[in-house]
Amino acid sequence: MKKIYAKPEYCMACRLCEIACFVKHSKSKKIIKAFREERGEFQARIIVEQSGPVSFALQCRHCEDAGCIEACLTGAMTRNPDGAVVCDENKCVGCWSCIMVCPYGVINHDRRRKKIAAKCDLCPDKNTPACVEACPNEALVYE
Amino acid sequence: MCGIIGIINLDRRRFSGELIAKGLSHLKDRGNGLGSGYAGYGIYPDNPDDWCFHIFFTSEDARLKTEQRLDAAFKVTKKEPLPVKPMTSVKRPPLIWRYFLKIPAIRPTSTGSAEEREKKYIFALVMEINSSGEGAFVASSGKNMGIFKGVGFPDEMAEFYRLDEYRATAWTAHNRFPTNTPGWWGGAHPFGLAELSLVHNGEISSFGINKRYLESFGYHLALQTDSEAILYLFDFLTRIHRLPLEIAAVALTPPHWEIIDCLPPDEKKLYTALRMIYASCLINGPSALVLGFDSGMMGLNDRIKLRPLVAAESKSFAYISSEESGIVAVAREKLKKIRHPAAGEPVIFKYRPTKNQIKPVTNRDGSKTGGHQS
Amino acid sequence: MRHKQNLVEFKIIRDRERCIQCEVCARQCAFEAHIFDADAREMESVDALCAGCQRCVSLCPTRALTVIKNPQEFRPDSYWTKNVLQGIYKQADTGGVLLSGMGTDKIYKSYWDRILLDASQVTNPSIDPLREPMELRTYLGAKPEKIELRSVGKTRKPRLAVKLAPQLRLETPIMFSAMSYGAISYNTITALARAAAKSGTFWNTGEGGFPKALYEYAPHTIVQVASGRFGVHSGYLNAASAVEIKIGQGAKPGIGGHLPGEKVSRLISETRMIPEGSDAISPAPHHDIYSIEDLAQLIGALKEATRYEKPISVKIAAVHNAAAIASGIVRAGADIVAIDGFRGGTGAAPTRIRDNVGIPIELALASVDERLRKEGIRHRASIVAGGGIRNSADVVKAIALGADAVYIATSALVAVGCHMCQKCYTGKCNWGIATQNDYLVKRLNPDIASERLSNLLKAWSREIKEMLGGMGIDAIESLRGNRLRLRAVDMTDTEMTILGIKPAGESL
Amino acid sequence: MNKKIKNRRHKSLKHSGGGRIGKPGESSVKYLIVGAGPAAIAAIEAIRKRDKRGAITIVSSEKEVFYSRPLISYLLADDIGEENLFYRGEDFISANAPLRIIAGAPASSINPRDKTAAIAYGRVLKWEKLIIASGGVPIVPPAILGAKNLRTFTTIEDARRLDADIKSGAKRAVVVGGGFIGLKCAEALVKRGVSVTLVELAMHVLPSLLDDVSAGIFQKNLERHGVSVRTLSSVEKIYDGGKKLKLSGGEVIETDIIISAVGVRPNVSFLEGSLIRMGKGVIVGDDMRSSADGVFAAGDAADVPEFFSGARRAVPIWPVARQTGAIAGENAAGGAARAAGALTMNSIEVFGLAVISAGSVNPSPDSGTAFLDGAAVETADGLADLPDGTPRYKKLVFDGGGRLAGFIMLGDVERAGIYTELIKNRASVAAFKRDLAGDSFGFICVGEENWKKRIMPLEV
Repeated sequence: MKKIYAKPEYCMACRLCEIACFVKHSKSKKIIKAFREERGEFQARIIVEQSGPVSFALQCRHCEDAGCIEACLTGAMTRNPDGAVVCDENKCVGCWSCIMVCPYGVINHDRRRKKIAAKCDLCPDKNTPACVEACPNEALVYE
Repeated sequence: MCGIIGIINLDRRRFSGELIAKGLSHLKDRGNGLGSGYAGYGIYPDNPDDWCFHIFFTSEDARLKTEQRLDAAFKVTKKEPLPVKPMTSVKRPPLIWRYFLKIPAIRPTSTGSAEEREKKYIFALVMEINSSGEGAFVASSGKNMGIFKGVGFPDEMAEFYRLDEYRATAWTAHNRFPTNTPGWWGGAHPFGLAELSLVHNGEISSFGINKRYLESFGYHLALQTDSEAILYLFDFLTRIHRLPLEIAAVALTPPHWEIIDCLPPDEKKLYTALRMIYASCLINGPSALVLGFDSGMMGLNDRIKLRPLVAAESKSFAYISSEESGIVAVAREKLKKIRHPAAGEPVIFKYRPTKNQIKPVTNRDGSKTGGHQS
Repeated sequence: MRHKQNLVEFKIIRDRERCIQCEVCARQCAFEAHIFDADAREMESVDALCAGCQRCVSLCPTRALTVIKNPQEFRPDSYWTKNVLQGIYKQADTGGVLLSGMGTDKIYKSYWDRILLDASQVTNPSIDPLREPMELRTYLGAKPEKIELRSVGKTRKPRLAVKLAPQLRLETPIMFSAMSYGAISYNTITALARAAAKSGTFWNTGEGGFPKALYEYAPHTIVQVASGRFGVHSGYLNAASAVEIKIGQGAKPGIGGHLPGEKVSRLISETRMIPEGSDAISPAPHHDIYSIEDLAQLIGALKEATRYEKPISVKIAAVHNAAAIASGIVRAGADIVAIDGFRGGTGAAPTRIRDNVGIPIELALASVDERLRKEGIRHRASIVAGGGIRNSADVVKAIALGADAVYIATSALVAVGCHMCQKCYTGKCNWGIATQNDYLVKRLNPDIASERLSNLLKAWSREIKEMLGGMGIDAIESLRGNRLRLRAVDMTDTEMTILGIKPAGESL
Repeated sequence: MNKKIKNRRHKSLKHSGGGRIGKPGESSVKYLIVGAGPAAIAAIEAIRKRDKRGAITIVSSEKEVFYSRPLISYLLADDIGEENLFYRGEDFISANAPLRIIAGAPASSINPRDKTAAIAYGRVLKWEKLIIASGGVPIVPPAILGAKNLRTFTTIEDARRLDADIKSGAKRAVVVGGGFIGLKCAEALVKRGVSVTLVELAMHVLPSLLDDVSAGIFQKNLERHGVSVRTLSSVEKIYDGGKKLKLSGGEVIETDIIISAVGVRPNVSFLEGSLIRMGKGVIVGDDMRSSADGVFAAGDAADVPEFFSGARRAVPIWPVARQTGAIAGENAAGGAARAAGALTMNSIEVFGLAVISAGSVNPSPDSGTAFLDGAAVETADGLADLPDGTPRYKKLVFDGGGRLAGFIMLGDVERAGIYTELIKNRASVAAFKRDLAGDSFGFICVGEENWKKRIMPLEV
């Protein structure tokens, strides 16, 4: 299964990946409209971690032993055939048990339509995830 | 595309100029009547040891001035106008004289064998006359050989120079379609310098660097033509750098790196070194030539064979020409091997050692015949 | 605070419609020209701090930014121009020497742009690069004037009798010129090294020493011995493929170099063998070369130190007496003469020197090539021309004028992101090239940069092959020094004579 | 045995058609699992990983199987429909065949020696391996035991009854117990227009999850949404069948329904006399084996080794049910898996205010856990409210050895899982203690040696 990996030695913490992820999961999918209308309504599903010059972008690792799948009360959090851990937004009731156990803290709550757990879905409709595409320095790779 | 043809009698028996004239006229449509010419080896059996200069003069005055120079530099054994047959179709021919010259004892200032010193002397004189701007041009300057050329069709030149009266052991000929330089008697092929004569069909795009390289060694290219440059390159490599003809051919038309890289180590070093050292001798662009010299004749194509060249042999003759038709037209005996040499592959024909000479005879050009070819 | 004169060079224009306050520009600008005002939730910018490096413009996700030369003009004066006045303001402010990076940007005649190439029409056909191999392979080093042969075995096969001097083998006649580790970042030299290796050519360490971790690229590395002797030790000399004595640099002929102490990190101090944090000053002259025979001695010493296995190059700036100097250098035993034209770049040089000292590479190259040929020693050294080579046409013209190969550096930097803001000496290069700042060096990813550099070389090489084919030439040997294939436009007779080329319109 | 009694097909388990419903005379099976909740599901999945063919039978007292009990509050609140409750559906049964479900038939007794199990309607099943995953049953305080309007809130049936009460006009409700179930029930009732009074015995609601400060904020939010909260109080007496009740403080409240939500105890009454070692639930080791051979227990019904002390006690939370169920299943199928200690952790959002807390949040000498001596507590009060005004509170509890032992995050539960992981890994957090309490704690703070290998491409 292809996963997104980060290369801290090239991540310059410009946060363009966060912007791209935000736009990709916005209603309008247009950067200016998304920021103007939906900023603060929800968060990108990727976080740039930074400590001094060291930085990297972090999103769901689609773990083999995914604690979030175990902790999910509704069965919304499952692993699809190609191995990606995805949250079925119809089933999710927003109980945040997944947030309680995710060791990377890469699940956040999206309260726009209804409360759902929002996590990296590897942009299934794109052959390269939006964050990887947006990184100007190839500090994110999808392999 | 010019027509070129060379015929050599492998047994070193002389044959009439008619044969080469017939061959060249067969390639008539390769020229536009602005230049053709012949070079004959062994045509002056009576003066085998004299250097024979054929010189064009634009005026009587130019002749007299040049002759003063010749008298100072040589012992002139004979001087006479070249026998020609005035023709209406041959317009305003220059004054053409020939001189049989002996080189006075030269103080051994420069190194090398006596023969090399003589050639050096001749080289210096030819360069001097050709670059003097006195209106004199040395068409040929070899021993027991001569070049008959000018502005006109092949048959006109043959008739004008009464070629049928000459008999040579080897002839080369060229019918010209001048492109770069204007049609001018001196500009016709063959080009001659001491024993070498060259007929060339092609346009070399590397002329600029070949010229600058030669000039840095004292060559003076009066006519600014590719052929003149190629002739001098051969002279430079074989005479000054004493390289065997096959190596000189590699220097001028080296194989591609992708081929050199696959050669066995020793050969690879050699070819790499040749391309490095003689980079400025590389002739680029379409080219097919026949080089005449005292002991034989060589045909060579450019390094990607952008011009045709054919070689053939029969019992006692060998032929090299830009077209097979020229050879077939003149071949008296059954042609054995007809082949098209590959790009940069020299075809060299040398006189066979004659049967009645037991010990090897040193040819005038220092090479030996009859014995084991060193 | 004392009023600062009109020194605002650039103007930052922000399109409020497009700006989404994402702060990318603020995070990317090392000159801190962009600030986010939290409570007003607005992005603001300070024109005076802007260096015009376009980093924010190119990374802004909504293309909301435009950075232009400050349109606010001075009183129009064709003699006391804006640059002149600003130079005086700055010096009146600081009393210091004006510094700039890159090559001179003043309006001097470019000879490359006035030289035209020949092509085959009818009489001599072009050679089709798609069908015939076009050979750019070049050997840099001393060649004998004559080949020495010996015959071998029964068949008397000819073989090389004498071993040739060491050569550098280039698959394309383009090399990366000297840029030291310290002036530029570790990632940048890694990218240069990788690209050189991938493209079968060479990169030059410059006077910054050769980091051990890059020794794997040694077969494609030329190391420099400059007046500062930074990082020079026997391992350094023997690891590389060639050693280049740096006498001068096109951007600052006659003067030394100065790498400020704060840029000398631990790794740089290790590589240069100087204390960490100390200023790395390379003195103007080599203090052991005060006349030409001292150079001969140094060349000899370097040859001894490398057991005569490496070509020794000598790099000079293109100055008035370049031809005679080059002749001296060749006679001193150099295998390669590198000439750096006055358009050549630098990390830091006094602006006045960068803009007024040195001569164009085209003229220097032509005169050096001609002089060496006249003295019959052209074969004893290869000529490498550098300083302001911008594209493959410049390369072809340089080779036709007589160069064996060219050095490029500014073009290489531009390929990996440089935007010529000329502020390299500040160490705040937002593109991660001319900097040692931990935050900034990451911005140049050697994987991307090396690919971009090898793309550049590949592109230029293909273009050179096209141009050669057009001239009916299929091997670089026939272009080198072939000035007949060049023509001049808009040049004086003297210039054409120096360049050894005819005016356009004149045939053979 | 009475042939006619056939298991009534219950309409609610829309997907229960598959699998053979218990036929009389079927007497022996390889794996018998009592219970159909998360522990049972995890056990089935674990068994099938090792034993594709061994027959499994599920015995469940409830008619609905494989549904998620915590979701009944969302059902009652009309947020979701009944079909959303089902955690596993139709395909789960066929995917794990042979799997037989005997629903609505509570187990009545277990004979570990003969490896038999008696279930309702007198049927007896022989088993090789038995997994007790019967979950928990609600505790009802004696004072309200007799009330006619008494309700509990653990099963789908309970939700349906409350739904019926509301539909038949119930306007007032008293929820006894301020724990997880009580609060979610109260929230659902309020959403349905019922006015609720919450009675909590302890100092504050969610006594084991919150501390006084966070509970204060939490209770203020409850009151703001119309729930009147009575702490340190209990129901003393009920009058006319529960219509009126008197609290310990003397206050008398009229109500339409009383909901007992004071807690849950393991549903293990059917094990009396089985001689299996019991605490509150079936005492098991970290391999989920009970004292009887071949008998395992998991989920709310088991007393499992607790994370900090290793003491056996009930840790009735969903993730523990999944983990212990999986271990029980694996070991029943011949594995030798060992469970990590069960760590108490909860995530609850009531009236828009989210709380996540894990581990030990109220360390006190008498909390009986030796490790806590020298525990340090750090509360990050003064955290700015969230943009939408939600108050924020963060409390961290460190054990004596520089490790994180517990935390409470109220209002902003962002990235709580990193803290949970730190507790689980017993990681030393001394190096980044200050960041932990701060606002921008991130995964990077756990130190390069930890994050590097997780995010970098595999150095091939």
